[in-house]
Amino acid sequence: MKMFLTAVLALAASGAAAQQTVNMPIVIELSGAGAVSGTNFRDGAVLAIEEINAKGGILKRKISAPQSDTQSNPGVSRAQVQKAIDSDPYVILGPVFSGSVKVNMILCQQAEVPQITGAEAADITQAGNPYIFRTSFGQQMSMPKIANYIRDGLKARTVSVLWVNNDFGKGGRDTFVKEMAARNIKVVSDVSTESGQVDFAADVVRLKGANADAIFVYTNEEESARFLREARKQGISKPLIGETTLLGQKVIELAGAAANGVKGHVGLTVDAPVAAVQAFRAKFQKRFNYLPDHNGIKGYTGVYAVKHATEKIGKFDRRLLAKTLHGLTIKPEQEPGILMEATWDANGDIDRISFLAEVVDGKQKIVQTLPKLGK
Amino acid sequence: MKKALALAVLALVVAAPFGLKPYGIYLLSLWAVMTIAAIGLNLTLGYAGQISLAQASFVGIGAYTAALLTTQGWPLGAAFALAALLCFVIGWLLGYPALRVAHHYLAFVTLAFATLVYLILRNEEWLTRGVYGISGIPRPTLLGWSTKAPLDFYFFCLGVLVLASAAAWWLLRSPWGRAFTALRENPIRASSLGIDTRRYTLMAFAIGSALGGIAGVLYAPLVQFIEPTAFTLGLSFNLLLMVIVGGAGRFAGPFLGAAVSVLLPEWLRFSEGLYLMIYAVFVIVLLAFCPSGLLGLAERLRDSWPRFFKSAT
Amino acid sequence: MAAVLQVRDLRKSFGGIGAVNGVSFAVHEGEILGLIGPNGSGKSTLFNCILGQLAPSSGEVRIDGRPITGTRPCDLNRLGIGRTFQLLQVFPQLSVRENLVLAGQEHEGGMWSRLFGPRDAGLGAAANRMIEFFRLTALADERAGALSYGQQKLLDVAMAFMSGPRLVLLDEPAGGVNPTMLGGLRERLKAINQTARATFVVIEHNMEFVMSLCTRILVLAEGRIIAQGSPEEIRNDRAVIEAYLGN
Amino acid sequence: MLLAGLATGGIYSLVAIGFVLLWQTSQTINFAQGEFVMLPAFFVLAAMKFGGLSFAAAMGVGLAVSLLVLGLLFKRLVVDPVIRHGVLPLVISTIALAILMKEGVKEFYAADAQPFPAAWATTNLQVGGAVVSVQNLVIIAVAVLAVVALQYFLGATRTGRRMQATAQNPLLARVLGIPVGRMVLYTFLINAGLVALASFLVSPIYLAKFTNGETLGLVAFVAAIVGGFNQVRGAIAGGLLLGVADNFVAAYLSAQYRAAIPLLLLIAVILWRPQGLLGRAEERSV
Repeated sequence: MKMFLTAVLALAASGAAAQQTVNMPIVIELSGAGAVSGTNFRDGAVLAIEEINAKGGILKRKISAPQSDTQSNPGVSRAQVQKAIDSDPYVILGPVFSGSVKVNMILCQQAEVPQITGAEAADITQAGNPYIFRTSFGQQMSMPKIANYIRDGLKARTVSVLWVNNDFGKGGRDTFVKEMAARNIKVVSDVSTESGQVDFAADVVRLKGANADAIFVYTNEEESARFLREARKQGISKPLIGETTLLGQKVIELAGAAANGVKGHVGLTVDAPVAAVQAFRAKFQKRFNYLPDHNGIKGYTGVYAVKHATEKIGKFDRRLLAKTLHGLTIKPEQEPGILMEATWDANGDIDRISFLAEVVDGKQKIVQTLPKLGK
Repeated sequence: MKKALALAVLALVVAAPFGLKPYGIYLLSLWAVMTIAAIGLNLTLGYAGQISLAQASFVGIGAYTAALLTTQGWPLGAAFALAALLCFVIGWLLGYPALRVAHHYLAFVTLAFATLVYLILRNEEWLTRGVYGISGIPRPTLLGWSTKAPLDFYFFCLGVLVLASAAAWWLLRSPWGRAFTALRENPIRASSLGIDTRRYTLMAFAIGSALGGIAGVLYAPLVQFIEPTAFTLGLSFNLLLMVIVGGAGRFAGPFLGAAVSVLLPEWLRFSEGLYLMIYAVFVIVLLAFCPSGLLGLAERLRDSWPRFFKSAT
Repeated sequence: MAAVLQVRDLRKSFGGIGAVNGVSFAVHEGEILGLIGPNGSGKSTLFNCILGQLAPSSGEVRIDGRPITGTRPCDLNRLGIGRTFQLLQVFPQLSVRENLVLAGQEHEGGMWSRLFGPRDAGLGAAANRMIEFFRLTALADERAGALSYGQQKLLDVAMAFMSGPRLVLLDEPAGGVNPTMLGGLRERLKAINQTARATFVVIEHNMEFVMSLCTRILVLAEGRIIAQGSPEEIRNDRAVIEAYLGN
Repeated sequence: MLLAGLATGGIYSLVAIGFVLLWQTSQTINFAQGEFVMLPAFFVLAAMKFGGLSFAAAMGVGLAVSLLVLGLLFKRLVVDPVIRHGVLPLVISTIALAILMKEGVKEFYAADAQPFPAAWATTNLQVGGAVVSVQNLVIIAVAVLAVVALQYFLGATRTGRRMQATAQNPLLARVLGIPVGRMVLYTFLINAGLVALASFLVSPIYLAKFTNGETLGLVAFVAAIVGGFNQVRGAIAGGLLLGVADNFVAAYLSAQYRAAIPLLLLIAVILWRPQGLLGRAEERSV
């Protein structure tokens, strides 16, 4: 019985069979709490795939990308990734939710399939998995930049943090508190909220009570919008600082006027003062007739990164692709689809220039461009 | 006739995984694990008539016990023992409200208990690593037989399922089984015949919960990464629907109910998001026409067309 | 010898209405005591107070001299007290034999001995005897739900005797049973009374059944005993007739 | 702060009253009551998006559709066929109904949250230093209005009294010639009206999302039980108590265990005073 099993696994791993297409399944959140980010990521990837296929695909092979929905549930995401692995994929795209990625990245690692994720939780790239690659900053990259901004930009001595009590939120909060301690800024109040929470009245009262110089908000899109509405309703005057999610397109749309005045660090944004990004934004809007958020860029650039690396090594070899991607820097001049120069380090984290932004009457305005951490 | 049917199902279940890819094997293992938890719930709800929406919490407790122990090097056997004991005691305590209140109140109490357990699992980070969950849960090696590969682990789950079902079958065939049925049918009459309704109710809760715990101990190595959101009310509702759809108070109910709940989404995969809706409508229609589930339906068909069935078997 | 059952000044009121107002009586071994009285005279309430279904407001109940007021019904059963209900209550899903085994299985031994003991808790033979005794042999393996009302009544009474009780309280055993079976039922009860020296207390409206079965009769009206004596004395006691016919 | 608590309390009371009414008249435990509050908002949004109606017109359509679907159809298609099998199967079928509604909205409308227009000013008032939001005031006012109207209807009008009779003792009511079937239907319609009202009040703040129902449903149960399961007044008291307690705990105690408060209250009440604070014990016939 043991011999039979090894034969099955060997067949699956090599993917030797000659196919006309290269199989890159998208396993993503199309329902549940992560529906917003997931849909954006998928559409970004689909846009890139259509463009690449139009130009003949990668090494003369068209990309086929079957989609499956993880319902933002780790258990379901594990099953779907297992199913995708069974279809002998070259690369797996997604998911975005950190909780799901942590469940299924073990599978990709065992099957030696590179996984391009949109997740940002810090510990994903610290588990020594050589097959996981981010398409946006991990929390441990973006938090230092925010901390510097709070210390230097706002000159705040005390800060409060409001975060969503799930793996995404907790990871961000822990990293943020560490960075605050490093810059001896006192965290005067630490408010945990529920994923899917609807009533933030009490939390706002607590924040007002703490009266910190600045308030750092780290929650998912819908909760951020509800919080901002409640904050404006109770007349919070202190600056509200956030990460890419808080200044995302969806939050601005949901929170309406309440989003104005929110500042924060944005690793990826469709409003970035970069020509390629603006071009992407226009193409995306024409194709899917809705404004993309930062997850759209993640999906799009993720696919192009795979294309560039594969063309660099000249053949479809999963293990080699993973090795090549580590330490690789892709410039827009070499690969327009990458939009902004990006470097992947040894454990799969990505480093790019990033921006400080502020929401001004319903639009995200870039205030300052921050250099790559590496340079 | 029943014995032949049981053996046929067993043979099918043993042969089934060979033709399948790891994803299919994963589904079958999940079916085996869920059936164990459903057998526990069927005992509490189907046989003793006490509704519990807390079965997911016991699966959670079992899973966390296994995860915490095996990641520290303890054998899975220790996890089985500890989880079963822990869930038995907690199940016993959870039984006390059942003695004081009518069914629907009990549903709320167990619902509240389940949500509380979820909060504890998520917030008590020192014990359960909170929202980060626990990863890298090893699969056991049993007397040299490593169950790391999906196929081996499936047979391991199947073995535990067979053991659990045998124990449940034996329990329900014993005087206890009769006492449970009496407790469900008519507690006042049962107590006048000397049946200590208090103790049997508590026992029903305790054993049902222990089986939930055992299912949890298997679930942890199956998915190798657990975090609190997997054990919320959704799972309790799912298990409840499994018992009801299969046929509460019937031995084979949980097996059939689990199969419908785990495998149905696959067959209806083509319908993308619709399968949950189809499943929900199916449950409502079933409850309206045949509250005793699919098995009840089968019995009703068999009774109403004796000629056809008699001649066929 | 001491009274099997002794009730001393038992009272039970539901929010001011005195259902049972100070009832005292005793029952000795081997007696069949009839309890009659118009509807609403407190007969069933008295029963339920004795059997732990209802907690009496005051007064005391003693079995063989030991106070048992307020003990749980299941513990009373272990002390050798059986009962039947006014409304027929058998377990329709279980077969006749299963019903009987169920009725006896909890009487002695602990829970664990029942789990690890034989499947029919050693009561198979006793059940068969009871089935023959009550002439239900043909229906032994039928589901109890499928039996006729009269047959179910017989099964209900038989279940009360499965644990070999010393005292059985029967609540309208003749209710709804057709006359032909009534005679059989009376013979069965008399036979058990003689062979097992079992003591009965019977609530019954069917005067002919009561007069022919019981050795002594108590008459209850508005929660108080208004007369007691042999069946003949009671038949022509003016107070009894008045209570029934109302003046 | 108290204001926010009362506003949330008001919502909980509305939902709890509907829940209690359903239980009193037809022994229906509606586990989908939370989803009932979520759905009407989507009826309005759908009316605006597909029907192209103005907000006010869409509100009217939304209310009508809610009465039809959540009142009439719910009774005819779900409750009536299942109730004859007893309370438990009905509890389970309402669970399935809740899943159906959530998935339905997710599939046919939208998975993510939708902004919901507010039918009144969203500005704030500066009252003696403390900032008072108009929305909270409106919610409290409308909730109080609805409760008073309901009490008046039940107490003073002929139909209202006949409905109360049906609630207290359906058998007796039928004997007295009250068309019990119609009375029960009225309670379902009232419940549908109440949940629709709650939905219109709460959606502008909470945003319309298909998962909103879950937490709301659970808290409405707790409010109904804590207040006394068979008392409309109890439901109001329970709702307000929970609303205020929930906010205060979250603000001053630990926010992480915020959701535990209604649950601990529930278990405590059920164990020590099963009939609730104001309710009367339900006798169980031997």
